[in-house]
Amino acid sequence: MTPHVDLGTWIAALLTLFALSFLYKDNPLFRFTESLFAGVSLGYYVGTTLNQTLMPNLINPLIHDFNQSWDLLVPGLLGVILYMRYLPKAGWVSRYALAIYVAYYIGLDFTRRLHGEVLPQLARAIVPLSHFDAHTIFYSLVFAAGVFSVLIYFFFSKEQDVVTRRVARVGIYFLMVSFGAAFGFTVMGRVALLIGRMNFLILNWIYPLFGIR
Amino acid sequence: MAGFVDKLLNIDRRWLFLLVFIGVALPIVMPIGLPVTTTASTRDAFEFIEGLKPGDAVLISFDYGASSGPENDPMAEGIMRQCFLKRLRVVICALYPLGGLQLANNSLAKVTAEFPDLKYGEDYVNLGFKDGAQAVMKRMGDDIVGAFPTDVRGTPLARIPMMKGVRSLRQVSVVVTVTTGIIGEYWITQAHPQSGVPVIVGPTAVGAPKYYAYLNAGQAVGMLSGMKGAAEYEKLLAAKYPPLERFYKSTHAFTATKGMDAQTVIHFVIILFIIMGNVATLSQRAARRKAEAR
Amino acid sequence: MNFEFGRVALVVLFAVLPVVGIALGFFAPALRARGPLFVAFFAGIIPILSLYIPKRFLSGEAGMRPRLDQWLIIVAGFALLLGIVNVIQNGTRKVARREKGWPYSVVLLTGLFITGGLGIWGAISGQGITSLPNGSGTPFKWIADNFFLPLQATIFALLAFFMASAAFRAFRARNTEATILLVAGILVMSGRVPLLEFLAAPFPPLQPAAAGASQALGKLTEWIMQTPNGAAQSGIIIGAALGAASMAIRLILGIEKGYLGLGGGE
Amino acid sequence: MRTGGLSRAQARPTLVAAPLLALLLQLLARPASAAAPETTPPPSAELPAPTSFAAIDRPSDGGGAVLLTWKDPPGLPADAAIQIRRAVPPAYEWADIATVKPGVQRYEETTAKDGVVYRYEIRATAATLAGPPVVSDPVASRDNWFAANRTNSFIATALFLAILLVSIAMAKSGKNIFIRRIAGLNAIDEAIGRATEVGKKVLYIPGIQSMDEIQTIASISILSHVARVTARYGADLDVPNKDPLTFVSAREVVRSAYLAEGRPDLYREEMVNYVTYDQFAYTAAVSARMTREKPAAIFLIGYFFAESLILAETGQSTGAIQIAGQADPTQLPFFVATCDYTLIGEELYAASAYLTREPILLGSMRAQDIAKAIVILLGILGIILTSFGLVSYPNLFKTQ
Repeated sequence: MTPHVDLGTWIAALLTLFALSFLYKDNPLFRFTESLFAGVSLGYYVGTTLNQTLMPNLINPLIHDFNQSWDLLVPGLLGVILYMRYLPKAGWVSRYALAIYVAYYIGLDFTRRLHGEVLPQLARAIVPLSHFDAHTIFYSLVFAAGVFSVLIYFFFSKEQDVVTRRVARVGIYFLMVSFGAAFGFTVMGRVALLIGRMNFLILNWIYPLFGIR
Repeated sequence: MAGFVDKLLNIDRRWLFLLVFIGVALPIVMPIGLPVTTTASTRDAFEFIEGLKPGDAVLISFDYGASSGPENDPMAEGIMRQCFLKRLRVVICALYPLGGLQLANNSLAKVTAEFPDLKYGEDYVNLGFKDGAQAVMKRMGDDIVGAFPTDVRGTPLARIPMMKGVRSLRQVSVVVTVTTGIIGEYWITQAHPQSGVPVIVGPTAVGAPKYYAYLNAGQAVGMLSGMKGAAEYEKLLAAKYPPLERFYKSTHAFTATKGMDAQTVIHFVIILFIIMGNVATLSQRAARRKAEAR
Repeated sequence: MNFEFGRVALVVLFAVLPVVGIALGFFAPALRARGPLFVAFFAGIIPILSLYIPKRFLSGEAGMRPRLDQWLIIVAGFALLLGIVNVIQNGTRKVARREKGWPYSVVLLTGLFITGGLGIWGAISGQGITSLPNGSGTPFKWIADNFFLPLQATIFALLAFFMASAAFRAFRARNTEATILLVAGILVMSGRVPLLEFLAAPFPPLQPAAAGASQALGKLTEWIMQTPNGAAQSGIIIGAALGAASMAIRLILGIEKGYLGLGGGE
Repeated sequence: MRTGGLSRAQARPTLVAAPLLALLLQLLARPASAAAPETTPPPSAELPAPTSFAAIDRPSDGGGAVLLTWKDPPGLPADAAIQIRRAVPPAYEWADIATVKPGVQRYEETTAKDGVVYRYEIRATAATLAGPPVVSDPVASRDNWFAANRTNSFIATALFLAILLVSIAMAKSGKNIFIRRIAGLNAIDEAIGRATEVGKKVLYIPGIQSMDEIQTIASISILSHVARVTARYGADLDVPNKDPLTFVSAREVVRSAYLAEGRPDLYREEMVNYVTYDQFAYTAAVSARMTREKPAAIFLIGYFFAESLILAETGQSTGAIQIAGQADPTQLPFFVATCDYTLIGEELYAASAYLTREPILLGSMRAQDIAKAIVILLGILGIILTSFGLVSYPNLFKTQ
């Protein structure tokens, strides 16, 4: 089978090797790849946002169906005056758009904090400890001890007396087990990326290049 | 001996890099085929989708980028294959700005090529990407057209037959968020409590530990965590669907199960590194203490 | 013209009010800070009230909140591209003044203008940025698939290497906390992959024992993740959620002004 | 003019949210779905009629829905069904709405138009037989002012809002809000002390994010404390920056710290310096500086991403005391494994509140602690109650 690797794969393979070169030493090829990535990803933002959000949700409705979507002029204008922050004198005008944008999203975020996080987690932490069998001890007792000791660890308004200091110690142990678990999972996460790239290099670039398989 | 330990501890970083490089390359060139064991959270996700009836709507949200492709792609593609085999109505969208749309398009094209008899607009639809993740979810809770007036190619949703019965998230049987970072949490802590739609989350391994708290509280009905979660799902799919068993055995393309070989080797290498590093330091400290004692 | 209550109310709040504020702001500089905070209050309070008040004027289909959600999807699109302006400013300044590393700015700006330009062309020509009607990909898609995806994947793939070297050279069980962390980490790592099967591969007689031990290790890892880790994560979530809720209230009520670039006093 | 049928008291949303009582009331008011107790069915050609039939406006919704609830009569045949019909008085043409299987005993009728008065009728039907119809009182659907199903969330929000505003008001009025000294601050002072003894540099890295990130702001306030200690001890301070805005704030804070300690002579402009905007180039440059100058104390406090691994590893190889701090948990495992001390999660904010004594920060910290105390008390009370049988107590906190 004649070795056939299309241009796109060549480019992707070379960029992958340039990036991996950082492992040997910080070098111009890596800096080139990094800058290219920064530029292309910003360009990708432009293309995606323009085609997938601004055209279908703002521009087309205004052009084709103005009577129903006349009010979309307001978010459009707010979006534009966001950019006035770069004007030296009239920069303060952009504060209105920034204020609406930041306040709305932090307001929406607020609706999930107590309603979607604190209350459901509190409901879950309330576990019956009525009968002492292995399951209750290892699942309910350990769980409840973990949640409340971690909460007491992050309690700052009172000096830690003898009891709270010991409970906070238990809290830090629970935190350390969860950090250890997070560390173990992170290993798998990072290595997965490398496997993906090596797979591409070996199976999509080297093998076809030498006509293997 | 002490000299060797000192040299070992100050070894040039690049030798360790070489070891990792080989540890990943070998299993790709010479697959070992180690067994994969399934965990409860993955089985729950699998059973939940198995419990759906043909025609039920499933929303698969691509909330990740190429930086976690090898973990998330096999999850998204595995679940898509299951939904297509069960004749569910699959709605695809992407809320991750840095590449979500690209991965949604590529995965969808790849999987639909395996199911030639499926028709766009009747069995599956791709809504594309939208900015403002939390606002999009809130809008989809009342009315999907408000957030996605058209599909990825610009066709108004009113002209897409399968979207007739799917007005908002309340008509969706389950949302599968394949995610890196925080967008998966928005689905679980905002979209689920406020619109009632059940959520299956497929986080990267880095993001998975936090989701166990949401899983415990019943805020998610199942989870595929990292490449291992994807490999487990492939095993469950192969056990239930013979056509998929043949597919996963014969395909040359990357699968999570194949990736697990290299994962095992590198996990072994890193565990060895930690133990050796600590033993070397202890022996170095003991040697120094002995030298001071004399 | 559609004058549903929701749209009109939003236009008054987020168009008329700011215009009045800006007009007054030209004369009374103090208003330049207070005006945005006043408008921000409404933008932040509508989603929260709508959670508890189902009345149609606020939460109904023609109400204020659903329409505000739709508006803010658009504003989010503009906000995402904000960072590009100062990247272009820095880049062009660096190239103009030949500051250290200016060739890399040229590479960055080229990548940005080519990819962004193709994206803009896709929007103007109506081709879009995915595939053409005849199925072949648009040039934007070609760049995204062959430049953007591999670059993003590879730069993050470097982390596996840094992780490995840090594991050997820096991860020390220097105190009780670090010891618990490393022991838990090793346990979870060996329970998440078929490690014992891998080690027993060259010794067939050991394989059944290895499989059994691996099964047990897997169960232990599941317990560690669900109970001790689940409990600690739950505690962290509650603490972080209260912190974020407190920041949200301070910002919406104008107590916290930093995000507008205003000092405490102004 | 408010039309609408007699709504059962417990289903009417209580506008005045009386705290715990409303919660228990709302809990008990939930229509019990348990079937009526089984009694011997009376033999009759006709089917028995359903009982306690109620038609009310569906609570906590945006209108357009009527909630029908009833109890299935005992002794219904297997193939029976409950048929629901509706009519608009005064013209009583009964239109079929739906048929519901026995055991459900509940139906949400969502085609109702707000304000229009309806009457509903249900009866048990089998293949040929039909039971006597039961007719509801007139009812009209409407949109409600309060989502009664979210009473618990509303109470939590109102309570937290009150606690926060009161705490901030107290802090602003100069009342002394106690915050315990975080152990990490002692570690910081010791590390600088050691650096001064060996005459080596103190390196402070404020993370790689800008000033819109809360963790960077907290890091700058800790930098101000570190600068005061280095000024007092006369140690050499070096603060490399990646973000331009953080760089400006850091230089401002270090200069005023040296002035406040009365040592303007020790302050040098290049103590706080700008390296580059690119993440990995910054990491490579700072790592090289670490190996070259071998600082005695290194601080990694602020928002870090993957570069934390390289910085912490290089710092550790130079033998320096390393103190890290980050609120976001992603990098904390690596910091704990490589650094001598780590400020974990909210400790970062507590440290900056302790140092700056800034009223809003102190007030917020106090309010969040009060809320945590309430969560702990409700939780432990819950465990006790559920252990003694009140199993439905956790449902008070479940949200819809």
